[in-house]
Amino acid sequence: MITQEKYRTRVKELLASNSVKMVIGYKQGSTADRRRPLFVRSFEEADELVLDSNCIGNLAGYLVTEGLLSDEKRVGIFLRPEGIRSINILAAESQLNPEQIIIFGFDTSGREVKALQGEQAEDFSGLIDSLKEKPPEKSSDALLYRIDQMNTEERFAFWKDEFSRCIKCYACRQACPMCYCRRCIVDSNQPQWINTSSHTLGNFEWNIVRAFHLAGRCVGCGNCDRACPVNIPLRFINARMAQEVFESFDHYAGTSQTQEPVLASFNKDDSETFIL
Amino acid sequence: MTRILFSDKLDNCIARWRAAGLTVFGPVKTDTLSSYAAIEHASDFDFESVLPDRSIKDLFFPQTEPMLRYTIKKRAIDTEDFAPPNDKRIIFGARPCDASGLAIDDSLFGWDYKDEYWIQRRNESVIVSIACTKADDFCLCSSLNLAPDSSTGSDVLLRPLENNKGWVVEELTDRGHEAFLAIAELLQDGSDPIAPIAAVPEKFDLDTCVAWLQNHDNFESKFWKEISMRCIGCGSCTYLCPTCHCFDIQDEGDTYSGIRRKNWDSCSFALFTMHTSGHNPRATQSARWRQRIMHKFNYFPGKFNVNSCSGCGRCSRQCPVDMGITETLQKISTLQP
Amino acid sequence: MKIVDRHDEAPGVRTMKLEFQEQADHELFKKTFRTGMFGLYGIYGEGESTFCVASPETRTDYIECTFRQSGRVTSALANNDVGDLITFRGPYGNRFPIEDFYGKNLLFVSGGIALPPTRSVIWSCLDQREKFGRVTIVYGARSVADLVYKHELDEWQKRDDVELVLTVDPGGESPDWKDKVGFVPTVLEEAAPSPDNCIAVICGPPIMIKFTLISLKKLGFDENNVYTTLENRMKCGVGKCGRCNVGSVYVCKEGPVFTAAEVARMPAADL
Amino acid sequence: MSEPFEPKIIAFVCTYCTYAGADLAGTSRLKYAPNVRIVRLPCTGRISPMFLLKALQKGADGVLVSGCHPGDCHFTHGNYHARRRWMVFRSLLDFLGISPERVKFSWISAAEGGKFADLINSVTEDIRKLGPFDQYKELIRETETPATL
Repeated sequence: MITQEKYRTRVKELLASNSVKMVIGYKQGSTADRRRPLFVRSFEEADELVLDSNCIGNLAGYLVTEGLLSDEKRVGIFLRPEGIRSINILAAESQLNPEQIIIFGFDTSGREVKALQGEQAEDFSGLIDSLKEKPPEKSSDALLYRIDQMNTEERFAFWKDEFSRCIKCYACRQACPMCYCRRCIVDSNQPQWINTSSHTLGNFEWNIVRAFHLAGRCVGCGNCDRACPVNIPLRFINARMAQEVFESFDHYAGTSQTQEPVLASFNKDDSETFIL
Repeated sequence: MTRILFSDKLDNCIARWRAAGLTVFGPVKTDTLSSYAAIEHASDFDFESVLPDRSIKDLFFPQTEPMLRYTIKKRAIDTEDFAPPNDKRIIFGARPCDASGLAIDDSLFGWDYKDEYWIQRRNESVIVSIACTKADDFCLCSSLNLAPDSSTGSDVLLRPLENNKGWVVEELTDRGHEAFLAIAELLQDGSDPIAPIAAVPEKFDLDTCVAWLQNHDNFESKFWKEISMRCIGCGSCTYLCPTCHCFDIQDEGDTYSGIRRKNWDSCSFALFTMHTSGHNPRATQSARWRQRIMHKFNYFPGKFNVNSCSGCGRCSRQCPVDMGITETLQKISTLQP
Repeated sequence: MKIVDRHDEAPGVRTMKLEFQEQADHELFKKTFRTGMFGLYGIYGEGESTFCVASPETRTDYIECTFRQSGRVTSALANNDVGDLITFRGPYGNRFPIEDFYGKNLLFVSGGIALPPTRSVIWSCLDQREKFGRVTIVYGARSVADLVYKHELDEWQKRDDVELVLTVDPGGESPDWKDKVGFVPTVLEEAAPSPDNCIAVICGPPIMIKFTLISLKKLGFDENNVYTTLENRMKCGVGKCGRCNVGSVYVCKEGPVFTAAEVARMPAADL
Repeated sequence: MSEPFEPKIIAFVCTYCTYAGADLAGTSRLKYAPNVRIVRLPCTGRISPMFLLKALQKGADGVLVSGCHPGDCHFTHGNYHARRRWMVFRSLLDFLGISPERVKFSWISAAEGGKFADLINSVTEDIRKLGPFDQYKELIRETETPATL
């Protein structure tokens, strides 16, 4: 509550002084537990801002909405640490100018909400470095444990079953702040690399491609996983990719605005034990 | 006195229907998802959930369907059509909103050119709906001149008994009657009281909304941009919708052989209407959301005399950013016409 | 259908002449085809692409079509040669009510790659020239090279029963260009054809149609005497797939030919 | 009697090293398994994971990717970039149940005709042992069958 009030006041200050043209935050959704994105441009809207432990969606994707930042005015946004990492990646990939982004950082533990110190993405570098130092917790998820225990054929059968439900609504893509391409590879048809149809093969291919394009870029915000209307556990795939780049290349996505994209850079002595 | 199908006879019914060559479908729930699927035993049914995550559309208009196979030879092209399946089916336990959705799409697929994929499946299917005794915050049938016990689109309507031990049978069509002849002797006469149907409060006044939508001046209202600002442009509302019916046709294969398929498509996608020249009639997400709402409540009823929405609420229930038809129409109903 | 002839009209724009393989298909086409209708031309493995039948209803021994190579299907079509087979679905859609034009003056306004649909009407009328009054054609393209049907433009220019006004967009003229320079609506207003007893047929990119409709209104044309075609993206062609919708109109069934009055009733922003 | 299984393997190779190596194997009259179809590309850096997926989509039982040794790339560091991508892609395929045994990577220089022949033989043998990629082929077959619902 205190954080929410503090931030509401700060949003109003910034709006009043014309320091931001809009603040992207959360408001009450259609059920008690749901929060929906809110675009604050007035004091009345600022009063609708809600900040609590149910504010889980990563809002960073809205920043790359066509034309939003082209007037070079500033935009405020409520972000968790993962969201701040997304800003760093978007900046590193030249999708936005981080100076235009005023961050209302917050994190939650249990139902508790705490504000994060800082307003510009770079203010949070200490925090993100400390997150990187903390080895990513081994997920205690029973399902993931089961997947890891499977042999290759069983894993294939597992994912085949999961992907057979996919309807290719592309909610995973649209919800992801990193999927900003104007024309996604599945929308390009010359050549048509993967099948657009939503049969299991096409779904399998789509999910491989999606995960690969997010390798080293995914911050684990969980937007895709929550957006999936058929409940495919996409989080596991992304997390495995993040783990792979962390272990192989010491890469933790979104540490800074100048971080080189992991798959667009290399190290001469990268591991190559698998190469014959 | 009414005719009653007691739940303990359901396994028998299923066996009879199966013996008569019908495939039995119904709401099924797994760890991950609920949908309408083929079942073998009464215990496979899920009558507990408010409604399945996936709509009944899946059984009539699959997300991807092969239309024809082509084989290219030196100076000739061979093609072979894929016919829609022609097995007889009974869909037991459809929700009235899903059944109404089928009736809505009948008008489109039966208009002018007859869509054989849809029509054949419809002709081979008996829809046995169960009136809802449960609803959630997202249900909105009552706002659309429908109700938890609407019979539109159903061949048989079942009303749950208060003691939860069975259903009162109401045969609505010849097709429904015929399917229930096979189990006639398993039905019993009785006068057990019917459970009250679910309370679905009216969420907006539809006539007010329609009047607003029909006013040409509102087409370019600022409202559209405001309401759709957080829309991320995924197609999940359209894909889970029982009445959304847009599709794409795609060839998969190479220059020797392959398959032409009919796939779901969505008006939410930017590329849906994009011309090759780069011109896009609906270039912004707000224009696309406006199209969806207009199509459902203005254009479609203008042509087919029925709203293209049966009030299942799936669009709002699963929207990643908590949008949906309910919110939009609720807001519209408060606007000046 | 078999490709029996093909030639390039402009950079990236090709015309193909197609003949039916099956007698029954041909008979059906002869019976149903009227100017204004469109078809879905396809290559198996690539898909289908929608464009008009560019040949007139007075010449139904074959189908001519003209298209710009820009997407997957049109590029594949362009890769085919004389003797190759392609598919054709159609003719679909409505038509220009040519009989209603009898005894009237005709004004054709067209831009760029939209001459093919106009040309179908033009020849349908010129093939029975005596039934119509004055014929005026205003045609423009981005540049001289982008003008299509150059031979026929020459032919029309030479005929004294046709008035042809050619124009290219500013900057698109070649050193020896003798005709007009300027956008089609502007040139049309300069030419100022009389709206009396006149039917106007306009085809072009959406932006041209938009401004030409305004110009025609200025010139005093009645909305009901102005016809245009909407060329929306289509997949099924039979009123099912939903993508050609403009407002409540299924362009594939109720179009592609509309009067300006009908267009005015559609939501302008969705065109 | 069913025919013995002959694996179908697609090799994506860089033109400067591995393709030249294959050439050398040929001109040296080295014998190697005929199961591999070679697709030649300018550099391993050009070999997108999309190609590998396409090969599987078209029914390959295995895929081989090969290029210049580190430091030898004609474009200076195309193969370094490729190496990172392979590492990640391989791990992804593994997690999703596509055995890394079916997607192999190697460095073969223009001088290594012998290594090329040996590699083709050993890869072919490995895949032969794994058997046809039935799980993936079942997905392909599903796309060719009529809708069941």
